[in-house]
Amino acid sequence: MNVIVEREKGLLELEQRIGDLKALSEQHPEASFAAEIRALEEKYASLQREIFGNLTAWQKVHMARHPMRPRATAFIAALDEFVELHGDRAFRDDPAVIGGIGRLEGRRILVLAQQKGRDTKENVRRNFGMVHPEGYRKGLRLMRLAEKFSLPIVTYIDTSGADPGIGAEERGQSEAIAQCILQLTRVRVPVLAAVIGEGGSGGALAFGVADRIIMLEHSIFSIASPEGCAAILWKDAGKAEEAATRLKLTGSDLKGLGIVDHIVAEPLGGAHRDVDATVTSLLREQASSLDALAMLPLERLLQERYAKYRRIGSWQSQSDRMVRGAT
Amino acid sequence: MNVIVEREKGLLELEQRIGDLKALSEQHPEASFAAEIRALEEKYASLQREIFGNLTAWQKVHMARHPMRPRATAFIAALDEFVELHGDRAFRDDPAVIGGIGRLEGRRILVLAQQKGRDTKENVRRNFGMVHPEGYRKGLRLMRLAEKFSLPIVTYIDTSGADPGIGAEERGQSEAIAQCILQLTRVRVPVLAAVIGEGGSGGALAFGVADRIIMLEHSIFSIASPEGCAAILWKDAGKAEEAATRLKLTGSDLKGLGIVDHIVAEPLGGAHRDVDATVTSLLREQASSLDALAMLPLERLLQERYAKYRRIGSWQSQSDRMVRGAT
Amino acid sequence: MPSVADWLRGRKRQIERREPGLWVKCPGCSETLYRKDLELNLLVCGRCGHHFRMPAADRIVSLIDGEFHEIAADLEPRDPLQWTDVKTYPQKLAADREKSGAVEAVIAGFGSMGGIEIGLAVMDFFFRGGTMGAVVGEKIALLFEESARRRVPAIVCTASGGARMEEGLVALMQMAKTSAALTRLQDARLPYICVLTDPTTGGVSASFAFDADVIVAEPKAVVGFAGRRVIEQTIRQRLPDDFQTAEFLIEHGHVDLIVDRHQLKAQLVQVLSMLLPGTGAGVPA
Amino acid sequence: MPSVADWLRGRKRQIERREPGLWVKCPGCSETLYRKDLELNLLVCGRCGHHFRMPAADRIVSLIDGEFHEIAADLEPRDPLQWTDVKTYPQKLAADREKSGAVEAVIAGFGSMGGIEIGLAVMDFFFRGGTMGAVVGEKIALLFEESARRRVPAIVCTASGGARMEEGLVALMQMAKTSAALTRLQDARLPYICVLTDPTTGGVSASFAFDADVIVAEPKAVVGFAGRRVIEQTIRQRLPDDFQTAEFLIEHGHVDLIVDRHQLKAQLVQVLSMLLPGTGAGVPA
Ligand SMILES: [Zn+2]
Ligand SMILES: [Zn+2]
Repeated sequence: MNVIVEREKGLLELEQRIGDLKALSEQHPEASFAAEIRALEEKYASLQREIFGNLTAWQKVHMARHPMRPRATAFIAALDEFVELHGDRAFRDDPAVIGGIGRLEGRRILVLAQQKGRDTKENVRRNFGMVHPEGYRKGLRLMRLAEKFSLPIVTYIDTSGADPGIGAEERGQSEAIAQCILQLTRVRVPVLAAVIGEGGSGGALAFGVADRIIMLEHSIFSIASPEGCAAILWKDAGKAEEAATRLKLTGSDLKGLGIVDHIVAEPLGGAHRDVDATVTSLLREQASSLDALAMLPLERLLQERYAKYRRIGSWQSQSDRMVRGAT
Repeated sequence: MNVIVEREKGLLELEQRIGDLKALSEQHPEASFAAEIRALEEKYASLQREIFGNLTAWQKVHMARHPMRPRATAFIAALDEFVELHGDRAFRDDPAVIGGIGRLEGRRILVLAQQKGRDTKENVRRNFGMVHPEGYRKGLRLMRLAEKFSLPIVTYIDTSGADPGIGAEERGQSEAIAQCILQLTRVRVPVLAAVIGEGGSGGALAFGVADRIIMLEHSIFSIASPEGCAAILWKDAGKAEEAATRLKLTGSDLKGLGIVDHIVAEPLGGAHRDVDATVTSLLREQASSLDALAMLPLERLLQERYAKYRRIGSWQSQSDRMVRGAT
Repeated sequence: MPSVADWLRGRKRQIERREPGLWVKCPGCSETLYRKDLELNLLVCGRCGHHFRMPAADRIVSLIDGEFHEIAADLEPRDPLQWTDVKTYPQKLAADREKSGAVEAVIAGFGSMGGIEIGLAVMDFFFRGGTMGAVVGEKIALLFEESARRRVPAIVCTASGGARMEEGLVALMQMAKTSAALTRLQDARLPYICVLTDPTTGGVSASFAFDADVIVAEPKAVVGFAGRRVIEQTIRQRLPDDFQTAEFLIEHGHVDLIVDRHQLKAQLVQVLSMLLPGTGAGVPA
Repeated sequence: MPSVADWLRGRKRQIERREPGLWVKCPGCSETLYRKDLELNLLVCGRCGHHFRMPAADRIVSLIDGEFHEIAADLEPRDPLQWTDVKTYPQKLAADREKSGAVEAVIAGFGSMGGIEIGLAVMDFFFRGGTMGAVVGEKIALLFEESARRRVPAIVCTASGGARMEEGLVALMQMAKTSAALTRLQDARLPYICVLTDPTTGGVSASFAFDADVIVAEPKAVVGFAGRRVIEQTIRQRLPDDFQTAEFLIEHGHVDLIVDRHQLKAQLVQVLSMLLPGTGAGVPA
């Protein structure tokens, strides 16, 4: 049960009533429904603010998982051009990963995306966005292509995690993710990651090591799902909401921790309420981030990337309680 | 039916009779079998010369396929030390390929070998030396390891060809072989190949692109099996013997064509008649070839490798019938 | 280097020598097609989309903007093994030359495609089944080396039964020769695109074909290492119809794109335009 | 940097604080073993060969010739998320420190092994299940950087339940931090060997563990990305017993070697001696 979908029901009912009244008022121009419509619209706006004005972490988890949330394909479709490139050249083309070359407002880029389905049929085909080793290896191949042809890498992160199945383990899920992370730490082109929905665990991080990380306002990026975390640490799945709060998985939390660079605002009610506006905002932010990264000489870019990851995480010394590190 | 095994039967019978007589003569020192023994031994030696003194191409094909012929493991066992390294890090450890690091008379090397079985059980496990894509990818991984740590690559070739099955095609047999060939043309360490049995087609060549190629005297290296060639070009499998002759697949033929560099003599009767002597001879040749290659500056080595392969194959020009190329 | 006019004269000869007959039956839908219509439609069945095998000269005309500067056009095979089976190798070569109008199983050269200068080699299944001997190997190797020298990308359209048996191990070694030459292009960080057309197997698929940066296949093209019959004989069972087709390959992760012949040129131009720095779509470098 | 004597003092404290009891039951063969004997046998069951999990300090003593110079020994975790579940994170750390005698889930440092100077990090499953937070990430990263600086190979023995949940995304990012540091060692073309011990999963297996040049596993060690229970819940069926074991991994191509603990040191020395130029077997570089 998605808590956002639940809360949206009252809104959808109001929308319906407003629509009906407007239709009626067109059919009967003699009658005046203006006051009633205005009252409903005010109620709608206030309900919307009430529901979405200040989302909790738990609500953001559900917004990130909303079935209508725009997928990577929505952003890719808005590129100037895009050619999908398939396959890991060894085992299988993983439909949970979309990769290819494209142009973002005139800038040549290589795209790597985790792709959930927009409906049940696509979800089955895309394995609900849970990537297999061959999907990560397709990514690795394309990272190397990007490096060879000096294409900045633009990733879209949207997965509850890497596929946790028998085949994935047999084919080396660990190795596949490890190689992607390693490659992104050293790849000699700018890397720009955007978390657009769920960023779940190492399976998300495999495409998430980047010079700059952008998050959509209601997306999340987490070491584990709140449910999994609650089951492990509280031994009580009912504590998922508390876990969500404590995990600091929202964009603003993660910006505070120095991990995320930019938050792109979503329309009131979430990205799915106005996909075009969301797409436009994210692409604009991506374009300006790419331009900023393109300004840096390559060696400087790589040094800064190294320093950035080298810095994450702090500690204290046993003897003098001296505090070190940035976060 | 192996034509060498067939012809060996008379020899084995004689060996048996000589052995029996010798035993008898030890049991009965009073009787003198010396003359008879000497006669039989002379007959044996003359039969041996008759059978093996001048093997035809077809006989060499069968010598190369002899069930008792020493496999790669025989040569690897004679290294100073050897540590087998397993796996392609992605799908499977292919038992038809043995790879690892070792020391050949004091020289650090990386070994890559195609391995047939020494008996039915091992043949089943090793897939009769027919390599799957994951075997070539294990090879590719180890070639990169060799390059990283400046280990000369020493290969042993002994396969009727790459595995021609469904799984092999599904997992990209072509791509796997292509990547090995490409990598060997450019790898920045010396490469030394030894054909010890059957060198069959692209599946053998995947480990056979080298600065120097050594062939055991009765090994073969061929674009296709004589049987396959006969079936395709004559549409008559009965022409296999003729195909074997025409294909120029023996060491001396290939040395003449400028493809093979050294032939290592085998004991009369073939490598399996004296495995230790064969192993010693090959290792000695490998050691001296490695020393010769080690003398070359790396860039010179790579230039010569390039020039060598660039030169193989000749043509004539349509207009002036001018003949070009080395072979 | 022969002039464009020379090259076109050769091409015309090839086209004129095609097997006669006004009508062709489509293997895809059994429709009887008028040959002229079929040729005007890039040898694609207008009814079911079946892609007929395409002679190299037609393919070049379909991809190159205007002039095509062929290289090494006058190379002819020698006979390194003095080969004879039911015929001699020179007899076979002469017969194929007569039948197809081609002098070898590949044409290589330079031209522009959508305004982008490229090196292009196209293999021809109608000459010795597109097999690779010393001449094919030489022309492919020259294409890679010369593309690197000119700093232009290379495209190879494959169609091949593999290494040419009549040239024995010399033919097999062309796999290494072409691969070595390819490293020159790779070191120059220039794009290499392979277009797999029906059929591509053996020594060609297992060398330069699958080493490309981007691999495109034509619909339903059969591509693999081992031939279908060899596999069926080995495993003693019938293979599914789609085995080794382009569609099978893309599902198993081996090709980047399947592109209809009518979109091929535009698609190649688009990919190159994004791999080459400093080019807008379709704008010369 | 603490002196060897300091380090040994710490090690003794860890060994003394081990859970008490003179006898241990072997999970492999159910034999009851005398703890002292087991410890003298490198925590390997003398009867069935079962490899017990080994505290980091014991492992270091079993691999290093003599002196071990620990680095960053005094780093202790902070609490970036101010974490609380049924206990606070600092409470959990204190409890583990008390129980195991260790201050964190990894010990890193330098010493010689069979005469070869190496950097060595050993993870400790007895501290927070070997999970990787900022301190573990920092020590592993320092090991790689410092090994590159000293121009010596690095060995890491892993034992980890993955990234440490109580440090949230900061812990996950240690996967990137350790990987970035590893590139320094790779660029210096120095060997890095990973020894996978029971258990190694999640954020550790999916970062520096599987990036090694040579990957060794202890017999029957369980290594994978997802935990067994998670997979069973997802697929709703019981997994085979050997799933994710070292033997399963080697068959599927993921590890180079399975090495018994008694041979581990000799095997590592042999591999290093062949990867390092200018060394005879067992001879210092
Ligand atoms: Zn048709
Ligand atoms: Zn036991």
